[in-house]
Amino acid sequence: MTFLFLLFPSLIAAALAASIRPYRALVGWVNALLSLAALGAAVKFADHAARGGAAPVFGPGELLRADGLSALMMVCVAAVASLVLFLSPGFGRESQYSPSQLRRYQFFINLFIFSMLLTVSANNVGVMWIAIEATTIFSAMLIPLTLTKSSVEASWKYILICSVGIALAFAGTVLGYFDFVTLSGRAENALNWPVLLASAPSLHPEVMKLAFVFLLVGYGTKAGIAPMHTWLPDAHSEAPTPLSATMSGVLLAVALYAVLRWKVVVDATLGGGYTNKLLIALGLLSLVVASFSIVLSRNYKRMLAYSSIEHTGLMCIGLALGPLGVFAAMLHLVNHTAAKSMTFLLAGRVLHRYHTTQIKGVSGLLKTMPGTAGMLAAGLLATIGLPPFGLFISEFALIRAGFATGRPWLMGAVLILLAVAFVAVIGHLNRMLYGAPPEGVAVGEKGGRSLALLSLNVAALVTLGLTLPAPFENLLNQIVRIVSR
Amino acid sequence: MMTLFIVMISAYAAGAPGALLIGRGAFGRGVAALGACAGSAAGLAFGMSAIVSGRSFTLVSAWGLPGVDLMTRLDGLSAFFLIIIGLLGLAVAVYGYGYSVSYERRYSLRMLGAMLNTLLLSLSLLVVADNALTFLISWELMSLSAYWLVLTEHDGAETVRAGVWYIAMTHAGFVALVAMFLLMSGGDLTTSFAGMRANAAVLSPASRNAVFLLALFGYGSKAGIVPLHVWLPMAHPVAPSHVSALMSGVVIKTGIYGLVRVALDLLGGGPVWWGGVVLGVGAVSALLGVLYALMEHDLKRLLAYHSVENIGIILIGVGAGMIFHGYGLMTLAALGFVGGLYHTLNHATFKGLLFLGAGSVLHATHTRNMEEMGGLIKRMPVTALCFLIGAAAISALPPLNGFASEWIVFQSLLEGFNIPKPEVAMIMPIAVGMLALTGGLAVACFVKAFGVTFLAIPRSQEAEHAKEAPLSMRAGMALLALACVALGLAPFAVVPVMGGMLAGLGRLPDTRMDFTLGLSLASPNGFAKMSPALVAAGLLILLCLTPLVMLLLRVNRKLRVSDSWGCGRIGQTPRMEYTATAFAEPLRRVFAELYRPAKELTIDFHPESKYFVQSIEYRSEITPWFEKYLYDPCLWFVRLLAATVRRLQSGSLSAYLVYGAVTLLILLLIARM
Amino acid sequence: MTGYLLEIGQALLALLLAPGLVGFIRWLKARLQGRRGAMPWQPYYDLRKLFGKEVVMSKNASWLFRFAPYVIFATAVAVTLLVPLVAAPLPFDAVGDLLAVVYLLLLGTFFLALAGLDPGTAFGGMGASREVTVAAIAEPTIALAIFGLAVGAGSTNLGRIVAQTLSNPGAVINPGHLLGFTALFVVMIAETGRLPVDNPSTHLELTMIHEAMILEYSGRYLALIEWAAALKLLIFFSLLSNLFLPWGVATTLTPGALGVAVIALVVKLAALAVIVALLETRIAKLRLFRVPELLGVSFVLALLSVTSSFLLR
Amino acid sequence: MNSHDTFFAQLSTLGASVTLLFGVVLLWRRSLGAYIGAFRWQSLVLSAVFALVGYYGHDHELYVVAVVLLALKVFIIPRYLKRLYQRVGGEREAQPYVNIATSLIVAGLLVMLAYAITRPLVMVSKLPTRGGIPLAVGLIFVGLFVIVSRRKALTQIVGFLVLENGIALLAALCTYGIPLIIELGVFLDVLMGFLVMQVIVYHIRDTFESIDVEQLNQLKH
Repeated sequence: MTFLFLLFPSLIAAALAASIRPYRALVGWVNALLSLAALGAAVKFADHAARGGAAPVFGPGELLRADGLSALMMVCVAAVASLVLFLSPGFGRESQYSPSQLRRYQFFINLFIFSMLLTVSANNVGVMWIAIEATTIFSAMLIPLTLTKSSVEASWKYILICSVGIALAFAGTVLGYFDFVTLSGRAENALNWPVLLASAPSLHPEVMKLAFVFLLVGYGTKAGIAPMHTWLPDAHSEAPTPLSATMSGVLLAVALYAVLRWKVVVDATLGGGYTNKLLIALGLLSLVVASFSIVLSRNYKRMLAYSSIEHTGLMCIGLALGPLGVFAAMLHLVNHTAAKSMTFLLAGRVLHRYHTTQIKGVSGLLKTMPGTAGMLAAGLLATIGLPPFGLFISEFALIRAGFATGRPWLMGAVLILLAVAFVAVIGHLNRMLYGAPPEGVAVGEKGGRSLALLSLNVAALVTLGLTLPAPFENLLNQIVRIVSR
Repeated sequence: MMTLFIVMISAYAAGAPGALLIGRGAFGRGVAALGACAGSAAGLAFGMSAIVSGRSFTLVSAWGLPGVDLMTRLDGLSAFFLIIIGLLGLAVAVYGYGYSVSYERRYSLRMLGAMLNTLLLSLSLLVVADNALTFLISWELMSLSAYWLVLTEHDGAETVRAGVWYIAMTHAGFVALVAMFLLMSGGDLTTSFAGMRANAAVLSPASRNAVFLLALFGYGSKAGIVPLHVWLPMAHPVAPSHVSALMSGVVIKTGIYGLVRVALDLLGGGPVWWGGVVLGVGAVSALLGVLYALMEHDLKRLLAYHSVENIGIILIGVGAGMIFHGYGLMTLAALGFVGGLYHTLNHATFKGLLFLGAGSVLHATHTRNMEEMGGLIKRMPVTALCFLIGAAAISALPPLNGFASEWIVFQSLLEGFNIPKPEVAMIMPIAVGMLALTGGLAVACFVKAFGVTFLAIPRSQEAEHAKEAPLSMRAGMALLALACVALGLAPFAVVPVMGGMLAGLGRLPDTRMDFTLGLSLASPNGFAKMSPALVAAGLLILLCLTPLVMLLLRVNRKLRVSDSWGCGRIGQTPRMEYTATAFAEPLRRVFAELYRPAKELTIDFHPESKYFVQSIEYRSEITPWFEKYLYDPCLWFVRLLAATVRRLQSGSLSAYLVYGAVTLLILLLIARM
Repeated sequence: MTGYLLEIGQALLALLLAPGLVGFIRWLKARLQGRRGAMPWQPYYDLRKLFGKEVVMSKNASWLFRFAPYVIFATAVAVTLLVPLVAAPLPFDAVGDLLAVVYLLLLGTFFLALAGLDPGTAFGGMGASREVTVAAIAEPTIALAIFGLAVGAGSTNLGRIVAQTLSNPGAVINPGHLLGFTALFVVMIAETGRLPVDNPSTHLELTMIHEAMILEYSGRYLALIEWAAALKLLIFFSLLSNLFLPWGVATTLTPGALGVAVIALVVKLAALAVIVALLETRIAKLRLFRVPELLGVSFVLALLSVTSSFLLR
Repeated sequence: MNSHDTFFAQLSTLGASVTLLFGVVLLWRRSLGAYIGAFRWQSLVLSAVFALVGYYGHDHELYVVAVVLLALKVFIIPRYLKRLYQRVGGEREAQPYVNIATSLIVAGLLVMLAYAITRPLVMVSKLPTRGGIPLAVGLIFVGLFVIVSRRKALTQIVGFLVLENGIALLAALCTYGIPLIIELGVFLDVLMGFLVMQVIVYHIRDTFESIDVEQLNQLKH
């Protein structure tokens, strides 16, 4: 029942946006409020899971399922969704978009959100695949909201690379299913995750290896793991601000979730070693690529995108570091969601004021928009892992897990790469914050509402940096139990 | 006891948000200063009472937050550093009240006050931390608050650059420290230091060495040892002067604290070469620090380089102690450590004093360039006197505190002949030579600094119209000046206490007895005796006696004031004075090999005849050695890598797809193997 | 008690002898150069004359200018209280050791240099700059010489060193000892501003160091400074003589021994004076930037002396 | 294994190889029209293979799949492709990144690679259709290669569709097709994906006046 509350609001919202023409500000408000219902449902699931309750299932052939892992993802997705919907264009009278554009925006973003929610609540890995493919399609429609050369280019690269990747993931899924079928005949529910997992120990290692390669490369493309990350900086920097916030905040995490689901199954077949090796290799590669790309990046939105790649790589490494690592990675995922969605939205404000994405074009931010500047600084310092923000703790836990599992050299490398990114980001940040603002840029802060909303993220980050609420900790432990059995 | 601790913490903790909320105006500055004052006073009292009682006890274990359990414990060493923090914090807070007036409506006073309190809080937590997590968190908090303080006057490009350098260096150090603690604790950072001690004992020699080297790097980058010192001369000048005093006096000392804590306490000492490395690094830092200071004409940069020098001297003492420790000569080891730590305390006082003095000068003349100062001794007498005391102290002149601690360091080096191996023992005389040269050059440098800044005729309008600093600033300086004198006169009281304080760290004996409480300070096994107090008394008597005798002998007491004699030329202008550059010229020539000065002399003659010179312009700058030969290559390398990685993102869609396809094929093939 | 009296006594003796020593060297040099020269006791007259004259002070100078001479004089006298001139060990041994002596003299130099800068004339600055340069470069040698002596005697306290050397005369002729002596001799020349480092009898701005600094001084202040300079010379002479060849120094406080000690002291001082005088007539002044080389040589000598004293332990 | 099965095996393998052949043909032709034609024939064969598997595997769901596939990939999508092709102007694959001859060689290599890689699958599978599995994987690779090596947006779409076909073939051959509901969902996705791509291609045409992806390199670093 709760599943309906989780999934339907966004569908209704999409329908609303589609049916009411021309666009009215009312639609924006209603959709935003609707998203709260989904959030409530997600929280309910999370609470249930944290209490250690059995995972509820729903629908024909147990289509949907919400164990701890799904619940956490649901909360992240729903939270970011409602944040973004509340900060979407088209609330006030004036907006840089035309009504038709706003209508398109409202329609697709809600479908996008719906497909992400479906991904994380799907029980059947096939359905999961379909949903993820859907996220690509809907978001690709949104990127060229205003037709510019760069936005079109970005969307084309995005949809082509990701569709190919996802197609490969489907091949992987087929192979997994094939192995199951050859073992125990055809079955309707064979693609249901628990069933798959139950029969996993007796599957053929050779086949599962191949399957996992397809899946990792496929879903990894979507998750922005190097070297399949190349679409990410373009898409994230060219998409409308709310979309890039959602993509960077949760879409990557959702794709990573898919990888994780399969990792569990494959591990059950072959033991952890194999998948861990692959994840560490690609994760480290992503770290290298991302942190060095930040050093020379001239465009702040691209810088943020690269930092997302960096953190995805970090999470991959974390997932490969045993229970402690999984705990750290999941914590990191939540923190990163909070931080990145905020920083992208703030970057949008900066862009709106300065009309440039070049770092050197933005100066004296502290003078022109103190509030935004302060929060941007907080967000960026959080992303590079400074106390008292959550990412400090999670990165810390991750490193610790690495040392505990006897990988000091790997962790040394990670620490150094993080340091490189740290210095680079600080340098870029300072260049934006200080100095004299260019002439023609209005001085003074506007739009207190969004800042107020974003301060929720800051609050969350600080809370997670100072303490770990008991229910949250339980939830994470549940996840660890699910992932590393 | 407990109450004092709570008072300290809560005062800082109240001061920070208080300043943040009220911020501006006399009241806001007052709130900030009050929080800092109360906190540091409490800390001072706390440390005193603890160190005198000589007991070490757990303050609070596992307080605050689930998941992150902070553990704090106070032993002699922590108490000692608490005293340093308290003493300097007090002076700085008082001084800052007056100094930050000039920041009103120019820079964010809220940030300044809040961060100052945060910095003091994190420092105090840092030295009482009892597990790695607490230590690292407060370490990072300290670095950050210091970073924001450095960026206070953020509208200068120089300032921002300095900030980035500072945060980069300190973060590199932080990374090393994280790795070190993880190595030492086997992954669990919440284990108390006691547990870590036990754990470190069973580590393999290789990993013990790794821990030591990581510690040296991590703490060295904070302490500013050569070649990790580059951020000091950038960050200290641009920070507000009382912050510079705090950073130079206390923040960089946390590096020393950490090194002693880890190398001596947690690791329980190590092989002799550890000590050798520390000693060598110290000697080099001392010498290079003072040599670069000599060439500086920016008063605060000069002082910053002297911080490098004094960190070097401290490390010489510590290193000697570690060497002796390695040979099991425990009493001598104690002597070395006492020397180093005593100098830590002393440097905190006189360097703090000097930075505050420089701040007053800056406050009055609005320039840091010594070439535009002069004659200030008549316009700001109190500042001049305080600065003179500081200068004499840092030049290790008796009877001030610099002399007392350097004497002990010297003694510990002289005792080097007790080392069984002559080839090792031969390190000591060389160190003695370098230390002595450092001392001599320091004297030269501070003759320059004081003479050019305060004496003779003003070289600029600002200096001409300089006004004495307001009361609060003078009070802050006076406090530290008194501390300099007191610590100089009473080492016989301080040193035994420190001997007791070190007892037990790394199996050091309680050497309280070896350092007699008599008036004269004696090094162990009666190697040498010296009593600054009596020397001071003697000097004082003679200073009074001489005029008295002259009075009795009825010498001519007439005094006529007139022009100074200059080979018959009339009138004297500032341009005739000896400049700081000229003053340092002989030494620049002597050490030309190191400085590699780039000179350029442009003379343009009168068009008629070349015997009439219209103007002579002489410019000469020295090569910043480390930036050029160490850091530039590193940066170049990083940029190279970055440029290479950049090429991946070529913009060509097909290339992107190829990456994916190739990855897929490679992984598939790997999977088949 | 007698000990303390003796301390005072030897300080007074030093004060008394110092100008004479300077005068004696001047006279000797004059004779060696074939001039008649002033009588050895001429400096006493000079001092009296200076004390009689009024002070002319630069209007740029501050209180420091007037305070410095007293400090310089006081440090010199204080050192004479620490150095064993006629007897050892003395009660003040525990007050200051060799390091204290060196740094006290450095304190004097510090104030002298500042006083040189105070009037703001080019000469003063030049002198100060050169003085501190020489002093700084001389430091390591002194420290190493101390190191050598300390290693030999097992202490840096002068009394102990003297006693130790007296107890085993063989030590005197060991190479370390001799090298140390030579090194300290060179340093003495640099510190007391004798040829070839500085020419005490010149007022040519290209060459002068000490004289340039005190150019602005006159009257009683000049007298004090001159006297202090003479004391410094005497101190270094007696350090050289009593630390390296301590025969004659009284170890028992009997009048006889003391008498012998005084005579021995005078003889040694005279001997060193002769050596210095001979040197100064033989060699010319070095260029300022050759001085570091000279001191470098002395540093090497000191290092060798320490090494040998290590190896011969 | 009885004769009935061997016949089925040979048929399926034949179908698979024909499908792959059309993929290779794609590499050989130049004009976009020919591309679309090749794709259409390939889809036709593919649906035939589905029907075949359905018949021998006694799985009636597969008939449905075959029909949908027929409708979708033989009629609907090619029609849209045609219109697209006419709208954006018949630009030829003038010079692909990799010339024809090399492309064909590479395709051969890829198929051999597929054989090497899918060895375990063939070992594991007990189905008579297992012989075609390597060909299916080979088709996937060929599809990838088409996307990578051609520079017209339209060609890339076709390549993507071929890739999809390869996966579908794989599903048919090694598992007699995945559950119907999923299969239908997949088809839906394929359709929507195709439509979106088409829209974006129009965008490209509007903003860049050509659909040569060569010029899509403004965003870099």
